[in-house]
Amino acid sequence: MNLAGRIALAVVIGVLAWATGARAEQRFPPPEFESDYQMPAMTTPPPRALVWQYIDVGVLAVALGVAVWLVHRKRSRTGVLVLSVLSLIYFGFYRTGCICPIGAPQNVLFGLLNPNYAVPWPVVGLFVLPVVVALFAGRAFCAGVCPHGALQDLVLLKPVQVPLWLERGLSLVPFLFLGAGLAFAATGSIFLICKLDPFVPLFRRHGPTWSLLLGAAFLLVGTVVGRPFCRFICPYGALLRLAAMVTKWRVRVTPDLCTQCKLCEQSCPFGALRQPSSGTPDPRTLPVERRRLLALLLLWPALIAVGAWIGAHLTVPASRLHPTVRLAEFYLEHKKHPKQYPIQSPEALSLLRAEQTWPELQAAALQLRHRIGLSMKLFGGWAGLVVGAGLIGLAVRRSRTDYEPDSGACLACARCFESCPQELLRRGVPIPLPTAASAAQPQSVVANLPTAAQTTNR
Amino acid sequence: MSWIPTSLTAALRAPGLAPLWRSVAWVAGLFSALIALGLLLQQLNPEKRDPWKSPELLALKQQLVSEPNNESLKQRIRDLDLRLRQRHAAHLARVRTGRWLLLGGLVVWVVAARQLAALRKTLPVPKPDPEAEQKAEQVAAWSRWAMAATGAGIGLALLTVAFSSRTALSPQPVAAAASDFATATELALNWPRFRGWDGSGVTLHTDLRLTWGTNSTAGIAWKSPIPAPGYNSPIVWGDRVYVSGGTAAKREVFCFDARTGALLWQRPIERVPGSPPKAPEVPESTGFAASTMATDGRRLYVIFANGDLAALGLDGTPVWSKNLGVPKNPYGHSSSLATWQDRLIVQFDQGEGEPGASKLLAFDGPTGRLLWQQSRPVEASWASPIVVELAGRPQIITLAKPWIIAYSPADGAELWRVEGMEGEVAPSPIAAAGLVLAVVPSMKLMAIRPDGAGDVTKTHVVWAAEDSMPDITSPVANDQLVFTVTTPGLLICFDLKTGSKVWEKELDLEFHASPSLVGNRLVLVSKTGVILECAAARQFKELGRSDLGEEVHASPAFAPGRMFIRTVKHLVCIGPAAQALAQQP
Amino acid sequence: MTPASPPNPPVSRRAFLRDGVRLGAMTGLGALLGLASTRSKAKPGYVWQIDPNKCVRCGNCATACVLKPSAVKCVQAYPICGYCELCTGYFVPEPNALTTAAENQVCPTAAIRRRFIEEPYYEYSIDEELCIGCGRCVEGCTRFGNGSFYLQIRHDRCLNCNECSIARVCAGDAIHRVPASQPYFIKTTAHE
Amino acid sequence: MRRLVSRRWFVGRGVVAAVLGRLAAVVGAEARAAKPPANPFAYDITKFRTIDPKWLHYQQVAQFKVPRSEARRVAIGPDQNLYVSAGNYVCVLNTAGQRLNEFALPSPVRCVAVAGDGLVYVSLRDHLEVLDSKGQRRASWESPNKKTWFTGLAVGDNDLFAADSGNRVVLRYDRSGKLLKRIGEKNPDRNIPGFVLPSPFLDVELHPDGLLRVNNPGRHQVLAFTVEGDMELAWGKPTMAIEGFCGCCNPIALAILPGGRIVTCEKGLPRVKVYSVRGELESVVAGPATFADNAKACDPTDCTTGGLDAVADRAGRIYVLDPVANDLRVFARRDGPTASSQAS
Repeated sequence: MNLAGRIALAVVIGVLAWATGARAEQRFPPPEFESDYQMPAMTTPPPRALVWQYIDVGVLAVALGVAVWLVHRKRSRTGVLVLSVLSLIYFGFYRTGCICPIGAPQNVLFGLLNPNYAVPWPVVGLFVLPVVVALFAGRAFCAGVCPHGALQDLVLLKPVQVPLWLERGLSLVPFLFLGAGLAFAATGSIFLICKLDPFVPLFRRHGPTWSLLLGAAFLLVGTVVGRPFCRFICPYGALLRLAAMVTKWRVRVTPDLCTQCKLCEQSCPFGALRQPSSGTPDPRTLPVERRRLLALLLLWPALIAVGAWIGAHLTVPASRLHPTVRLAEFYLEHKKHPKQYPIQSPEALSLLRAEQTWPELQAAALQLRHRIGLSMKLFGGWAGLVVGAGLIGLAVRRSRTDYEPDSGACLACARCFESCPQELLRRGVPIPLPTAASAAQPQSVVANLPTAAQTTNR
Repeated sequence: MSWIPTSLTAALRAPGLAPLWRSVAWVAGLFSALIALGLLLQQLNPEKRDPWKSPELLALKQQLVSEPNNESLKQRIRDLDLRLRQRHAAHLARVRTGRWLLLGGLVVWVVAARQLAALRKTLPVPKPDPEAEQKAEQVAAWSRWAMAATGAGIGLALLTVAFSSRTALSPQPVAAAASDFATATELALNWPRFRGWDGSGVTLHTDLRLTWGTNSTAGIAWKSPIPAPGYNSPIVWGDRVYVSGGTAAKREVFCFDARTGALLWQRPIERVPGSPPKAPEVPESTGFAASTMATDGRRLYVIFANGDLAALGLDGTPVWSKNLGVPKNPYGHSSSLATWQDRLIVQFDQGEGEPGASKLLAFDGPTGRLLWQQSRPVEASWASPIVVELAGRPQIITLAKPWIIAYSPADGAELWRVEGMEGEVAPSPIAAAGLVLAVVPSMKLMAIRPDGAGDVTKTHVVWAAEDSMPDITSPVANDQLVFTVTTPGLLICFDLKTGSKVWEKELDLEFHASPSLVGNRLVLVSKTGVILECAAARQFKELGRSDLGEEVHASPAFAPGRMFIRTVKHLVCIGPAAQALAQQP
Repeated sequence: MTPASPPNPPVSRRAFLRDGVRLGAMTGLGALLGLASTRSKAKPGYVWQIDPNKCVRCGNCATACVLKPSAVKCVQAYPICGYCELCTGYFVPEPNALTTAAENQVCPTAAIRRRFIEEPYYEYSIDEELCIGCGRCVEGCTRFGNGSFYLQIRHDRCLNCNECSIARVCAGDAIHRVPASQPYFIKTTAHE
Repeated sequence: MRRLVSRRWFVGRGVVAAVLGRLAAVVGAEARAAKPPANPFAYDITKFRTIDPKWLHYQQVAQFKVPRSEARRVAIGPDQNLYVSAGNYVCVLNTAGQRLNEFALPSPVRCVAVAGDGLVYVSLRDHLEVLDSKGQRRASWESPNKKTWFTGLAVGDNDLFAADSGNRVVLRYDRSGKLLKRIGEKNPDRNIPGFVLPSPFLDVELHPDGLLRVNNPGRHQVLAFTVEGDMELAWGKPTMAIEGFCGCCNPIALAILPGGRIVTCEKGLPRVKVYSVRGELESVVAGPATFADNAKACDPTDCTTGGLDAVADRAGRIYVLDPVANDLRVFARRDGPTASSQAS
């Protein structure tokens, strides 16, 4: 009998003891049977044992370690691929989702703000570990540990490049989604991030039709667009992106000399690879850029204010996501335009409850709406902040001497390694021979080498 | 793990395998697509498969209720039930396996497609790009716009959401508005309108002394003068008694203390918007205040012959007032008011049946707003409407020549109608034992089943008893017997079920007041003020009489331990004297 | 240039900035952990459960769960069961006969087993494979009986979603997180 | 070319799925917007909630609150005063609901009965106490049984009958507290079926004909026993229809009208009915519409919180105690032969 089983038994015994405890003697006796009838006990199959949650955290930690090793030391795309398959099987299809690091931020915030929900340690672990790793070694979690990422990565067959400007524009969405998710979780309205998760239903092979279809749609788009969810939706990804921006060890195409052969240019399906750009600005455009930057800096607070203002006006619709407020509104609506609901229908029963507990319900709803209004203002402010920061980020000029991944956007999938001749040389892997499809290719490489040398000597 | 995968991948990516991978990918892809489609269809309408929703099964079970001993029917139910549940189980199993198959198919497809893609992968052919920098600038500019656009777009979307949503949720209490009227129990325990809460003249307060012999005033608790004339009957709410009175000069409402008879307040109804400056001519026989007031337990309502309609608080404070126009009515308006929930119901019949003249109106009690009105195809009438719960629905029953019509108080919709009213319709309808009883003046008594719809003259008249019938007073009934008394004093008792006459009795008295029932005692108050008490039984038996020595035209009102009678000059309270009352609850 | 060579000045400034931010982030996470530790005293976590005293048997449990059939099942609290011959949880409001025939059963999936114990007592037990958690039997038992039938989330089936989709639509607001150490409500109604 | 085809194929599938998704979403939305479908799982008893007026021969003439909370049972004394057991008290009310007196007891009072000589017999859960009319404690009688659960009392001129739900038996004491008989225990030889009590609602009344009337809720019957414990007759049948008793356990309480007709109280569908001595339904005093709170009490908590109790006075008025609303309602016959006779 395994540990889980033993714990299960313990729980059952505990429950029964609790059940047949203090109040039992009050119970009106059941019939005394003359036949030797033994009254069966109510079975109470226990939930997934606690150890398993700690085991999950352990597995996560190990997987993260392996991922970091594979990306930074071993620099093996194959390895990452294998790891992601394993993660997909364990975290995805075996553990079927909840609670996963993507949803964890909600639990953490909810736990901090809600007196009768204390965040369990495993959840804290799930939340913190990937962030810490990202702070030091980039988004190793996204690379090969997150089942969502793994799934999309596996179905990516014919990557098409999303234009960089679109990429940047859409990169705002995850931050806003994160803000919204947290704003709603903080007030206990709804765990939006979990509600809208497209892949967990697939892992469970169960779920409402719409979310199954959503997942399918994401996967289909994912066959040609690299990891659409990770790049343009995933709120936890946004968090990791922030962390990875300041990461200590960045993911590089190659630790060796970059010959600027441009072979890796197309190799990143996630639009994370950036071309070299001379840090020295063009004197003609420089004043324009300076002014733009200044203007944006001045505009920033205004943006935040506008956001907060919009947020404030979102209070009413937003609060409807909270069941209590929704019921209160439904009740009032019903009072205004009465409607006959069928006997014992959920609507009728909810209205009955509202009727019986109206004053308390009203008070609760109003208080909730107040709190939700607050969090909506904050969300709006955050949105303004994000937009402003994004624009400013674009306005400052970065200088890159080599082809290298944008440390925030890079998912550390290790694809680009394979495309770098230097890297292949270093690892002693044979450089793929030119196929008939591209005859002109070797010259081009050779042709580029000297120019590369010049640029480096400049 | 370094070399195994690489060599493995190398092996799998032998160019020769391309066709194989392609065909595998196609097969697996099509397979998955089909399964997915199948599952989708299964997922889209599961209801069809839920055994508990099968209309066929439900119908069969319904049928079984009507024919409980139909063995073959039972067998059919059992077979169908089994079949449905087996189908349900099969469906679940199918979906379960389908999901695994889909998963498998997709795995194969992904593997094959990846191999295919890998085989097709060719090294890129990068060309030196002289204007890379300019391009970068271009992209940077576009990026700014893209980002701004995203922000703006989302902001606008949120704004539209924000300003397209309204809410009713506010700190004000709403439940208060819900019950701005007395409950049925309250109404039943009081005397809120002409002849009691349901207009039947039956009181629930049965423990009271009605007569005390002829040559004393022992039974009279108190007797107070009413400052203004009026033929309307008193109404009672709590320990207050209300009557109205009026002359061409002035029309008023009077409030008396039920215990002591003290006149607590009187409120003239004046400056009514639209009221005719000069009061109309009305005959002495009805006067200005023939209609009895009504209350919904929160407000008092009063109407006068000049068409003035007013609502007062229970303490006399004016709430609203309006004029309905002077009714075209040879004797002056005398239909009494009725209420339903917080609504005031006014039967306003006039003229010789010209279209649109006669109306039934419903006003919102708190505001006086007209909620609905129905024009009635009838001539002027003097009967009062009753509002009662019959056949499981609230009904307003109205009498007028030539129609008996029932309306729904909620929206004024006509429920049913019966033809046959004739003459000058003054007696009011009553409801007893689920039947509606209507007197056709001095001709007949009709009993109608109130569960019909449309013109039910042919179908729903249970019985009609032709006999000498009242022309002023209304009938009264318990759930076995009906009693009618004519103006010249012929008292008749009918069997409620059959309409057959049980007995009749010539009384040497004249009656304008309608009879009342106190428990199993019938109470009649004669025009000369004689209170006659007799058994409401299958034989006539006089239980007692007393004399008020004053003319009486109005019907009595009742309260716990007391009866109130309006004489031409006074309001009289029959019952234990005030100090005796003090001990009572 | 080689990786070993010192990076150009602007980069180093950036590097310094990055180190600073990273340090801030780490301290932030540390603070979060501290806060969490004060709040969560090694809580064994939570599971969703139905409070039978708030449950109004609206039928959402059968339809709203992400699982089909639902993870909510009817349970039988034998100690408070009356073992009635006429079980209003087993029979339809007006049973044609007190037999196990389909037309008499209230359960849409025939998930209740009726077993004769001794005159006049019958045992009623739930077959969870068949039960869909619609609560019709619970309504009958609660309305007329001792309420020994009641709905519970069965944790051998429940996926413990972070966002329970039944709780969101529960007409009685009966579904909440409970400590995983006491994952079930055990009815012990004193009959008074 | 194949590659293009295959890509189109991907894209095509994507579009199809998206379209289907939208369709599903729209359909779902409409389904939600349209008027709600009847709950397929509804356990519908609405038609039993309304009562055919032809049975309603009684009307409510008064209603008053019980001055103490947790009212359980009501009895009427020879002085025609009401004795209501509520919480740890016995409240003495006149028929108008005014509190005349009040006796406090150490623990919750299950039921109460008043003897002709004014002695008040009170049952706490597991023993009986005898009070005089002033509430002074005269005696305390223990029960012979373990897990005793008294739920019914009746007192005659020289006997006291106590219904013990816990042991499913009616105990007959003499007025000095001596146990004389155990009545109603299962006994095939005397063909006594035994009481079936899914929940503790065993009541006993002493009928003018000298027989006891005891309800057997699990069997939906009213039984008549001689004081010697012989079963004389039994009537009542299980059905939701008005003339029978429904649910798991009904009737739950009895009262005797002057003239011997029997008043029965039911829980679940709270109903108070009048039966002839033979057990034919004569009239319905009041139904679920009247006891709305009580009817609701069965949901969401279970039905053992509901229940009613009734007594009848000399004038034939029926006083119904609703423990949920914690009030008493007074009913009198519409065509009352009784109504004229003065009460109190």
